[in-house]
Amino acid sequence: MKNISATMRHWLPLACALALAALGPWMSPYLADFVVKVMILSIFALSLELLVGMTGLVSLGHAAFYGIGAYATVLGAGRDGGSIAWLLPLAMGSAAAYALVVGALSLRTRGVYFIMVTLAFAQMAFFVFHDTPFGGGSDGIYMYVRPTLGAIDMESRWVQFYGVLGALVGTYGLLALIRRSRLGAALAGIRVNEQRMRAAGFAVYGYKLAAFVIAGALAGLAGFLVASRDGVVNPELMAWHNSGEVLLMIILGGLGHLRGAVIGAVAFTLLKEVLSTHALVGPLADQWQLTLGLAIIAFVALLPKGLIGVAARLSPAANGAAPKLDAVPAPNAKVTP
Amino acid sequence: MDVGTFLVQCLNAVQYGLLLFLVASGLTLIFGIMGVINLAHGSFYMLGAYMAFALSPLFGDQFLVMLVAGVVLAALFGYVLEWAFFSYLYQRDHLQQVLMTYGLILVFEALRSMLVGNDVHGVKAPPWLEGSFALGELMRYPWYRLFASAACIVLALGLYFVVNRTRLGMMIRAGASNRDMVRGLGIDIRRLYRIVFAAGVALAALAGMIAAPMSSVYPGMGGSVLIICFVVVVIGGVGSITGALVASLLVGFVDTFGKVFFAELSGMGIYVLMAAVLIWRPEGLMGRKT
Amino acid sequence: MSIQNTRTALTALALACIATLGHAQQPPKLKVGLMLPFSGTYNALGVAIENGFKLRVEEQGGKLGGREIEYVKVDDESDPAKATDNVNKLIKRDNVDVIVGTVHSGVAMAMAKAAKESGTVLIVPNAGADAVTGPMCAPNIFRSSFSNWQPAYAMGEVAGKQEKKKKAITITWKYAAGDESVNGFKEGFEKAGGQVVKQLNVPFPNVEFQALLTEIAAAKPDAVYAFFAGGGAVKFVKDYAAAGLDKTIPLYGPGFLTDGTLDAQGAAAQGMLTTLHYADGLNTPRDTSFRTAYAKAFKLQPDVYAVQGYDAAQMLAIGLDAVKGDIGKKAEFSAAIERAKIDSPRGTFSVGKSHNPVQDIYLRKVDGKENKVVGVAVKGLADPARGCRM
Amino acid sequence: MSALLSVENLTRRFGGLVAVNAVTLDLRLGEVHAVIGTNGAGKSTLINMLSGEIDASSGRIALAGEDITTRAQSHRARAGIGRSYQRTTIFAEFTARENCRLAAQAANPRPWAIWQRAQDCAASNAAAEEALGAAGLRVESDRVAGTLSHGAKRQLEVAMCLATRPRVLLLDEPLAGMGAEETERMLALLTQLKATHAILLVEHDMDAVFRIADRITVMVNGAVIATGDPAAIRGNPDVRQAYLGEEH
Repeated sequence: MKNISATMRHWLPLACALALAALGPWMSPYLADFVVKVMILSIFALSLELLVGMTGLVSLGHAAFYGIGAYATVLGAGRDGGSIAWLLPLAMGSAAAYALVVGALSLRTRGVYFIMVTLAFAQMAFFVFHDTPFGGGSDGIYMYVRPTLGAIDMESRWVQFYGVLGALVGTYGLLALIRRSRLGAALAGIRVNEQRMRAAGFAVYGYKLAAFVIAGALAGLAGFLVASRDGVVNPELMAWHNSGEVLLMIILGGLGHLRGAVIGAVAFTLLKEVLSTHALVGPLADQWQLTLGLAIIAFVALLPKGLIGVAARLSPAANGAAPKLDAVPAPNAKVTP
Repeated sequence: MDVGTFLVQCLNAVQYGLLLFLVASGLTLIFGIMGVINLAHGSFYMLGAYMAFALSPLFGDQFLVMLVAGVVLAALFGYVLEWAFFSYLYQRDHLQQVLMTYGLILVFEALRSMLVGNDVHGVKAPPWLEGSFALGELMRYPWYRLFASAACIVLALGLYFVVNRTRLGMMIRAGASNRDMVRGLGIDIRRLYRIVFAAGVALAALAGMIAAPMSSVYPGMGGSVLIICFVVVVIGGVGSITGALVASLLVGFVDTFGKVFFAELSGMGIYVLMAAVLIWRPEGLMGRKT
Repeated sequence: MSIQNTRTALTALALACIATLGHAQQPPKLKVGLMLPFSGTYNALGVAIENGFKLRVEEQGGKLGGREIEYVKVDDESDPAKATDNVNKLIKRDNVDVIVGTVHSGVAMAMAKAAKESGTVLIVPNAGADAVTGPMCAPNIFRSSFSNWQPAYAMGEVAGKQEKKKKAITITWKYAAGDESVNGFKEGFEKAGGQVVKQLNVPFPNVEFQALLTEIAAAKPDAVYAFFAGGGAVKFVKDYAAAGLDKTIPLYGPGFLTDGTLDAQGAAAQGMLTTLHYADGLNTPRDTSFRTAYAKAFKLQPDVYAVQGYDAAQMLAIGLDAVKGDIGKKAEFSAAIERAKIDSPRGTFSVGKSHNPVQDIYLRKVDGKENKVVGVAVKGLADPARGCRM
Repeated sequence: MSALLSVENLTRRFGGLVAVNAVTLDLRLGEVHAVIGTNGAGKSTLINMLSGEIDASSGRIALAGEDITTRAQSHRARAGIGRSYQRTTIFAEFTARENCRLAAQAANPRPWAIWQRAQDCAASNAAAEEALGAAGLRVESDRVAGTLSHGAKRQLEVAMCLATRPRVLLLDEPLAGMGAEETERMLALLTQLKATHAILLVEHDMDAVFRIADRITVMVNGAVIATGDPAAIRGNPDVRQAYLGEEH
């Protein structure tokens, strides 16, 4: 029984991806578009999960890397477009480079400081693109020709759909690998007890910085995809409420699980849709900010372990498995400064 | 830049810095003592500004009375909010605090929109502070700004006195440096928390009220103040009132002179300052080493 | 069941059939997607635009080009990050025929991109981003308002030619609309022989101006051109007066500096000169009848945004009339609007090659709570439409 | 025999307070060197400086002749200084084996090899098994650490330290809160370990200290007042007055 559920857990994500791939052609353009949007957000959320869920670093500035990835794509493409072969590395590389700088500085702090410092540095990136003309200023900038690679052209709806799906599977797979690897084990150790890891001989700062940079690069990937899909970028991509929302997604799904990030991205997008749809909630839809705010408070207060936590409570079978490195409760983020 | 202009700019920097200090001091105390990261702190600043908007027609030229009334209302509001909401956050981790107070911002903004609408409103300065005095041959300096600076200086001194010279202040300082110790001393920690929180809300609201005639009131005014105050707290060191004061003034100067000398990049000045402090002293100028 | 009842039922059924038949012969409703800010700072602007648009449709008996109108509303939240998703709701989910929107330039940029790619007709009823009728211009994209360049250029000409100013300082929020506006002013002013000696910026949406006012006082220019809107406009104008600068250095700006903000600005704004494509006190029959109808319908005084919404509906009506409601005939639809003289409350205007209004820009003076027209700053001003390849 | 870890004039100030004042001592292979003193005598600060958790204000630390005074904690750990904590710092949610394997991984980090499972690292597994065996935890190695008895947790704390294969062991009150039987087991373990390790033991249990220590250093107010074998310390009048005299 235990084995079956364990196997299922292993292969379920891949099965979902295959099902999505198979269903693609039957989706209406709007639905396909919606799915692409949620998949990009899932990649973004997964990248933050590496930081918050796996390493215990609560970053409130993750949108900066998303935005930088998107801007790098558009600026790199210029007026005549460019190849995915170098635009994608450019986007991920730029995001990773900024993550290296921000990480190097902000990881000198911890706990509540870290939260504030990451937020402030994200705001700084926001101002760079908002205030200087090279990224088109506050209105943003157009990408006139979407990236291509041989016959693969992001202009096509289907390339977008399957490209993003592939990127999601790749990101998920990469993070799953990291989780079971020595890097993942070390990050898990750092999350639980950083002091002990240092005493054992781990260069903790380096590990955290590595996680920060990888997370930044993956957020840059999500940024590349969103820029390729929309064909236009603007500084709002880096606004701090985007950092807040992606943080919400991973806690909504369930912290400490990769699938939690994906579930959270889906659930949060649907929640916002539902709360602002007149047909479903009537005149309350005009006050979606209020209902969303209350929903967030209620959710975090009542279900701190997210939707996965609810599922686990409902099915005792899932609880039977011995806790392992990768089945972890919320991180011990409370550090007294 | 001639000497006169330079001095006026310094006055501008000090005045902006002191206003920031009022907001940031509450934030840093709440961090330091309760260990709660409160994203909704900017909303209290907004609350104050909107109170000034709502109350000033009622009080007319009794501006000081209005400030007192506003502070009392804000403190009451803070007291109730601590009891109804924030007291549940102490046992939560920072991540949950961030998200719950983020939710609170949305709620506050929505309520503001429902109650007052989304228009921009000006707030009149009291009649006895209208007008300005000559400063140099061309420039005039508004009386109200001078009043605001003076009020902020008085408040800053008062706060400094309360924190450093009174029994309550002793408890606050002890709480900010060692939470467990205060528990050990047999102080009613829940009451202390409630008082500190109410005071933090009142300070932010007071800053909002003082700022309202200068800045007008508008939706989302809390958000930008919040992030600048985060920078102030990071530079000054969590839990340190003196640090918050020094950092506020620094930010005031960097922001003011940044606008003058590096117009294009002025938005980034304070973040560069923060980065520099992080390299030099990651625990903040007046923070304790961990 | 009595015979009487049976007969009634049959009659009803027959009537129902006829009604359905009649309905089937009618063309299907035209779906208009209103993507406007229905929450947040720009909420009032969104409502004014919607009101103006609906007023015109009602005047036409609820039909344009013979087709009834069905509205689909989306709140754009003035958030450009969500703009692509929001506009795709209208294009892909609701399959609207026409999109009207929006206020925020960044959002409008994303909408223009999506509209250009899908071919859906887009009418922009406010956002002034130059790019929308510049590099992003397309046969199916129209604007019923202005480009940021237009009022600014006109103000530059007025400041240089009419007011004979030589040295000016510009000050703006550091964002795209501000940059575009300041550049427009500079172009007009320098063409008229003036010189912009300094360009000051304030980070958006910061409203702490005192340091820059001190700079202005120290530099002693002949004039200041400022671009701010909403809260920033209120505060800047008040601070400018409080610093005593209004007595010695005239403050100019595009109309947004004093539109909808005069209540809050009070005495500080009195006598200020601004330029815009609309003004109070035009007193033309067209404007008066519009104002009366609007006030009657919505119990509100109309503003420039209501006019822009109203004219968006006018432009749509002209295009639809030409193709008899078949909006699929894109070329004819566009051609009709390009040819038309649009009888707007602001005065007659036409659209240029890039589909931006070619219109008179008024010089206005603040008088009490009104932006009273004092004359035409530039007649028939067309946007240069830089970068438009159409 | 030469010292494996030697400390000269090590001092640490916190503002005006001198927590550790010019301490000189050395640790030798085959020897348990106990440091005793009242609360606040500076014992924990001393351990923290030796392990690299906090910087020394002045003085010098050398490991096998190499100056490591300014080296980072992780570097010292990899060079062979292992420490345990007074408050148990095991990873409560992992199994005992996983705890040790993770500690051992520090010596075989290869973080870039993400295609390899952490559990498949033979060197780490071997070190972990060895440490578990040495600490007498082999039968409990698959239990989740948080569910172990207090004594077993303290053993695990030491086992994690051993898994990093240190040459020097800095043990901060390993006997704290242990029952009689658990204490005996721990003392047996220490006796066995001292053959191959240089051990610094900070401990409050005086009976245990005098049973097992080969040398004892007594600290008062951050300074060393006496060093010597247990008999000499027992007879030292200064110590009797300053420390033992108060307790007995």
